[in-house]
Amino acid sequence: MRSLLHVLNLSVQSPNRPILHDVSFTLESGQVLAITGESGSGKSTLALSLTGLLPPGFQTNGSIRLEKTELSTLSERDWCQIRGKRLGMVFQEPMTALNPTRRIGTQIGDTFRLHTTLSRREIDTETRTLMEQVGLSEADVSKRAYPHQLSGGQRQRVLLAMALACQPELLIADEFSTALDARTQAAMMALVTRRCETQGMAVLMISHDLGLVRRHADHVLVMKDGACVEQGTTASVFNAPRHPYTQALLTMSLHGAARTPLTPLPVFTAPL
Amino acid sequence: MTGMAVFRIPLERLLLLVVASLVIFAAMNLLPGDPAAVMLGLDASPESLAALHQKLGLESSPPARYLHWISAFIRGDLGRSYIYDVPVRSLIGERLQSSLPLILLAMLLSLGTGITLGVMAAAKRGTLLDTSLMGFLQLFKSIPDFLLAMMMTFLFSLTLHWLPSSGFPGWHDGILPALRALTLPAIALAIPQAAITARFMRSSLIETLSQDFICTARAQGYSRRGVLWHIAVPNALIPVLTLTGIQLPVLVTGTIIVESVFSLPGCGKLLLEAVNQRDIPVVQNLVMLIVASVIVLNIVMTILIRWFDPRLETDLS
Amino acid sequence: MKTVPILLTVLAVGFPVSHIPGTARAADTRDTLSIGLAIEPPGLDPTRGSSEAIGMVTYGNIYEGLMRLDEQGALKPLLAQEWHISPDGLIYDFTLHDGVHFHDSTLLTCDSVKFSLLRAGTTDSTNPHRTVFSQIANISCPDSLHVSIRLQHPYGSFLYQLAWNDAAILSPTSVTQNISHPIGTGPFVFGEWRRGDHLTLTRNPDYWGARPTLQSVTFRFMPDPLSASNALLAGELDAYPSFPSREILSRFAGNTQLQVVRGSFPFKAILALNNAQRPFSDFRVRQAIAQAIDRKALIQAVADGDGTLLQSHMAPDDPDYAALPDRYPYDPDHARALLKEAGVAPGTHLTLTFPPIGYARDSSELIAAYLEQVGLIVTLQPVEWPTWLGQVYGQGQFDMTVIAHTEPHDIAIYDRTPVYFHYHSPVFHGLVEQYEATADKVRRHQLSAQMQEQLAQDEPNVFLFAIPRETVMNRRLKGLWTNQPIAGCPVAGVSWAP
Amino acid sequence: MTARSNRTLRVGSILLGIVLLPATVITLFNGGHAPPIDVLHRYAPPSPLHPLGTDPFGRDLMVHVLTGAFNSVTIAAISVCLATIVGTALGLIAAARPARTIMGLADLGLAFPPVLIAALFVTALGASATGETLAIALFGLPAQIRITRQAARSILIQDYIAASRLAGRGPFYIMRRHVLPNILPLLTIQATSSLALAILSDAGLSYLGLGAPPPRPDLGRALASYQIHIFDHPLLVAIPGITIIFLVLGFNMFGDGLRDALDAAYEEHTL
Repeated sequence: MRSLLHVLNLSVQSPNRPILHDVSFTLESGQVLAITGESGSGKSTLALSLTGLLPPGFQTNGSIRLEKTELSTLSERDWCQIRGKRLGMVFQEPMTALNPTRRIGTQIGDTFRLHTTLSRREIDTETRTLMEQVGLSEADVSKRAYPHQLSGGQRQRVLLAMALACQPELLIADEFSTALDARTQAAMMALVTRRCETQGMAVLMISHDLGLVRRHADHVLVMKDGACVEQGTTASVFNAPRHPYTQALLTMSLHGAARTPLTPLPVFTAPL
Repeated sequence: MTGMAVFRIPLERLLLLVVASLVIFAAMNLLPGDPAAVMLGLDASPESLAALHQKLGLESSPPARYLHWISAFIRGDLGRSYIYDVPVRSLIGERLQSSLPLILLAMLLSLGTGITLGVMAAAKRGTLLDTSLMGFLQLFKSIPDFLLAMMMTFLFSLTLHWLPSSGFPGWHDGILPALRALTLPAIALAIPQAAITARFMRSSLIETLSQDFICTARAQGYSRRGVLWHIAVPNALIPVLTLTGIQLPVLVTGTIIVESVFSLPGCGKLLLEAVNQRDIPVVQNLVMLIVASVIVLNIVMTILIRWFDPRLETDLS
Repeated sequence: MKTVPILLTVLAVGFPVSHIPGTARAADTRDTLSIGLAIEPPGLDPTRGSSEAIGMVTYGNIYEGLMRLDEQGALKPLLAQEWHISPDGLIYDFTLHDGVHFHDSTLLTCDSVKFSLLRAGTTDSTNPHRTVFSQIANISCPDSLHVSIRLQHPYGSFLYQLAWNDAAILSPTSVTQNISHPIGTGPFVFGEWRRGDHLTLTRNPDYWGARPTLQSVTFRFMPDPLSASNALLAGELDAYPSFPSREILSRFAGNTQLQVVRGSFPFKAILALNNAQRPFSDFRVRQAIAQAIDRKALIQAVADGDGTLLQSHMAPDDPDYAALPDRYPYDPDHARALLKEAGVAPGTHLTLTFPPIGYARDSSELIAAYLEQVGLIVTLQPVEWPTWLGQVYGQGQFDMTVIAHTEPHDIAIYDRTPVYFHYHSPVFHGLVEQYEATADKVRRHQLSAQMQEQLAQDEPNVFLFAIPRETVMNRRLKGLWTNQPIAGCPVAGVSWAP
Repeated sequence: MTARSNRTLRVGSILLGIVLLPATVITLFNGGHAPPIDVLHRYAPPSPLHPLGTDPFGRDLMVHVLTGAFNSVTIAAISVCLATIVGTALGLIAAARPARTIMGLADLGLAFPPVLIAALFVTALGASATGETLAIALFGLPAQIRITRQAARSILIQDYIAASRLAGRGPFYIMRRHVLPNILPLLTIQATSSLALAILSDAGLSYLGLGAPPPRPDLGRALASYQIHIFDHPLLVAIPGITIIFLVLGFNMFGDGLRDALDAAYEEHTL
C-alpha cells in the first residue's frame, strides 16, 4: 500500500463565506474513503476542489497532493492532463450528468480521445469492452444510443465507464448511486471495489447513506459545517463514534431516517 | 414511429400552405382598382376592357379563379404579369439573382457574428467586455433596418466611397462586383438579426454551462475551451436554431426594406412595385412563393434541430 | 370629339430602383451612354399605355412616326419626306422615305402606315389617342411610298398628333410583341431589359438615316434622387433628364464633370376640383379656394422658389402661352367671405386625394394647411397610381386632387366629356370648335389665348405652377435633349465631345 | 443582478422620459397635428424659437418629431394592447385544451412576413392608421399566443390547480383566479418588449409608405421624406432617427430591467 492522496489543511472560501475549514486526510491506493455528513456540510465542495472544478471566485488554501503532484497550484493546462486520466469523477445526478445531444459511445470514447493516442477503431473496441465491464451489454444498450433512451441505472453505468476509461488512480464518486435502487447500487459498488482490488484504484466516496458507507468504505470522514469532525476506519467510527454529531448521525440512520437532515436546511444565500 | 413524425410536420405545414393561399387570394381580391384598366391605361374603351377581362379570367367566379390559380401554381405556372406582360416566373427568377444571395449572405453573417459574439459574452460573463458588448447589441437591436441601411450608405458609400450605394450589376460581370453591391445590404440586414442572435446565444450558453454534463465533461479532461466549443456550444445552439426559424419572416421583411433603401432589383422590391401597380399575378404568386419558402425553410430548420437534438425524435413519435 | 389624355409626370420619389455601376469610361472615344430615369415603363408598346416612361425610352430611338417634334417643340417630318394638306383640311398626302426597314427586316411601305394608323383608331384600340385616329375616314395607297389620309372633318391638330409616340409606324408582323420586344424603324434596336433595373438599346446598323454615333445606350431606372445623385457623382450615370429633386441639385454645383442644364417642359400643376359636386359647382367656392392658397409660397416650398405661377392651363414655354394677370391672388379674408356667401360653413370637411409623387404630396400638405386657415377641414388621402387613375381620373370620384399635366398643348381636355373634373362650358366648347376648324396660325393663336382666358376666369381648377426641367449631365455630352416638348429622350444625335 | 436590473430599468426609463414626456406635453397642446407651415422660414437653423430648427415646410422640427413620436407610440400601444388581449385569450384557450387550430394559425402568422400582411392590409383598406395598427397587432399575435400558452401550461400542471379542479371549479374560474394573476407579470414584460418591436414595425411601414397617411406626423415617414437632406441638413435625419432609437432602446431596456427585477424577486420568493 502506498499513500496516494494527501489533503492537508484544505480551506475553501466562496466569494462571501467560508465553506471548508482545515480539512486534512490521506487516502491510500486500493482503499475506499467515505466522506459523509448532512447536506450543506461541504462534501460536494470538497469533491469539486479535489478535481479543480470549483466555480470561479472560490479561493482554496492548503495542499492537495496526488502522489507527487501538488494539485492546488496546478495550471488549467496541467489539470486537463490529470482529470479523466489519473482522476476519475462520477457525479450525483445520472439524469442530467450526461450530454443529451451526444451518443453514449461517443461520450465514453471522449475520455480515450482526450488522453490516449488510440485510433478511432481502437477507441471503438475499448469503448465496447468498457461498456461490457460496467454491465452495459451490447444486446441491451447500443453505443449509438442517446442518454434519454437509457434508464437511470444505465446512465449511471455510462458515467462510471467514462470515469474508469483511462484506469484512474483515484475515483471520486459524489453520491453516485443514491438515486439507484438497491440492486443496481450493489452491482455498481461491486464493480468499483473490484477495480480497487485488481488495479489498486483508490475511491473517494461521498455519501450520506451510512449503510452504503458501512458496507464499502475502509475509512470514514464525517463532516459538519465545512469541517472534519471525526475520521477513522469504518469500524472504529461506526462502532465507537466519539463526536456527538457522529453519534447523532448514527442514531438517525439506525432509525432509518438518514435522509432527513438534522437541522433545518440552511438558506442558501450564495450569489446566483 | 419516427417515420410518422417526420411526415406529420410537412403534412401539417402543407395544410398551412393551403390556408395561406386562401388568405392571399382573399386579400388580393379585396384590392380596389381594376387591373385591366391599369393595364390599358386611361383611354381604354369599355369593349377592350371587357376583352381584357375575359383574357385575364377576371370574369369567372372567385372559387373558379382560386382553383385555376392554385392548380397553375402547383404546376409551376405563375401566370403573366399584368404590367410587364411577361411570365411572372421569369420576372421572379431574374430578381432571385440578387435576393437569394442577399438573404443567404445576411443569414450567414448574422448567425456567424451572432453566435461568435454570444459565445464571447457568455465565456467572459460579468466582465466589462460582456456588459459593453451586451449594451452595444441592445443598441443595434433597437435601430430600424432602414435607418441602419441609410446610415451605412451615408458612411461607406457617400462619404468614404468604399462600396456602391445602390444597384446590382448582376453576376455576368463577375462575382466581385456583385458581392460588393450586396455587402452593405447584407450587413444592414444582418446587424439587427446578429444582435438578437448574440443576446439569445449568450443566455442559452450561460444556461447550458450551468448544466451538470458540463462538469462531467470537465472531469473527463476537457479543457475550459474544449468544453465550451465541443460540448456547450452545440447544445446551446439548439434554441438559437429555433429562434432563427422564427426570425425567418422578419428577415424577409428586412429584405424588402433593405432592397428598397439600396435599390436592389430583388424580390422585395418587385413585390412593393407590384403592390403599388396592382399587378395581381405577381403579388399573388410572389407572396405565395415567399410564404411557401418560409414554411419549407421552417421544415428544414425543424429537421436540423432534430438532428442536433435527438431528444425530440422520441418526443414526437 | 377632340380628346387629349394627360400624361403623368414622373417626378416620383417612390421606391428606389437601381443602376449598374462600372460602364467603361474610356477617355476619348466613348460610344456608350447611361441615362438615369425616374420611372420604368410598364411595357414598351406606346399604343398600349400612356406612361410617359414608354416615350422616354422609345420615342425617336426605337419608334418613328410620319412626323416628329424637335427639341424646341417644332413640328418636323420624319418618315415622311414631304406632305401636302388639301385646302379643305380633309386630305393629307405624305411621301415616305425609300428603303426604310423595320428592325424585323420588313420594309416600310404605305401599307405599314395604313395598318398602324387605322389600327390605332378602331373601337377596340388601346391607343391612348384612339379618338384622334378614329377621325380618319380612310387611308389609300396610290403606291408603296405614297399615303393619302382622308379625315371625316377638318382637324387642325392632326399633323401635330402624328408626331406623338403613339402615332408610331409599326411593323404589322411584329406588332403584338412590342410590349416586351419593341420593333420600329428607329436608329436603335432593343437590346436587353432587366426589369426593375435597366434597359439597353443598341445601334441599328441598317438605319435609313444618319448613323448614330453611340453604339449603345442604357436607361437605368432610379427614382430615388439620393442614389441617382450618387451614381451621377460616381460616374455610373452620364445623364439624368428631369432630375427629381431640386434640393439635391446643389451637390452638383461646381462639379468639373457634371453640369445642370435647365430646360423647359409643359408641366402644369393644378389643384383639380370636382366641378360636378357641391361645393365646387359653385364658382364662388372655387374662387375662394384659389384665393385661400398662397401659390407663391407653394412654389417656394415645393420647387425652392424656382417656378412660374400659372393662371391657366398652358405652360409658359408654349408658343401659344398668354401672359394673364393673377385674377385670384392670395387673400384669405376674401376667401372666407366668399365661402360664407356661398353658404359653406366653417368646419366643412373636404378630401384631398393625391398620387405618390413628391410635388403632389408636398403641395397637398401645404394646401390642406392653407384651407384650414379659411375654416375648411381637409382630409389628405394618399393613393397609389392605379387607384388614382381608376378612382379620380377614370371615374371622377373625388373632391380635390393635386396633379401635374405634362402633355404639350393639352388645353382641349377642358372640352372633353367626360373629363375627371367635370368642367362644362358652352363658351369654351365653342372656342375649341373654332380652333380645330381653323388652319390659320395667327387666328389659332388668338383663339388659344381666348381659351386660356376663359379658363382663368372660370377657374374650374386652381392653376398652381409650372417648374423648369433640370437635366444633370456630363459636360462632354452633346446633343441630349434638355427640353422635353414631348415625353422622349432621343439619343440618335448624342455624341461625346473629346 | 438586482443592481444591474435597476440600472437597466433606470436607463430605459430615462430614454423613454426624454422623448415621451415632452411628446405628451406637446401633443396635449397641438392634439397630434403637425406644427404650422411657415414657408418663409424653411430650413431655419436652431434658434430659441425653434430649438432644433425647421423642416422643408418651415415647421418646427422638434415639435414635428415629438408629435410624430407620440403618434407612433400611440399606434404601437394600441396594436400591442390588441395583440395582448386577443393573444392572451387565444393562448389560454390553447393551453386549456389541445387547440390545434389556434396553434396552426399562430404558425401561419409566423410564416407570413409582417410587411406582407401590412402591404396586403394597407392596399386593401387604403393607407390608414387603423390598417397599420391592425397589421402590427396581427403580426404580434403569434408570439403572444405562444408565450401565454406556455406560461399558462406551467401553471396548469401545478398541484393546486388539480385541487381546485377537484373542488369543482370550472375552467373559466381557474383561468381567471389562478392562471391569469400568475402570468400577469410575464404578460407585462412581454407587452413592454412588444412595444419596442411595434415601434420598429411602425417606423418601417411608414418608411415604406405603408403606414398611417399624412398629415399626422410620423417618425418613419419623417425619415423617408427628410432623407434626401442627409448632406445639406443632417439634423433633419438625425433627430427623427435618434428619437426612434431612444424609444425602441428605451422600451427594450425597460422590458429587460423589468424581467431581471421580476426574476430576482421570484428567486428570492422561492428560495
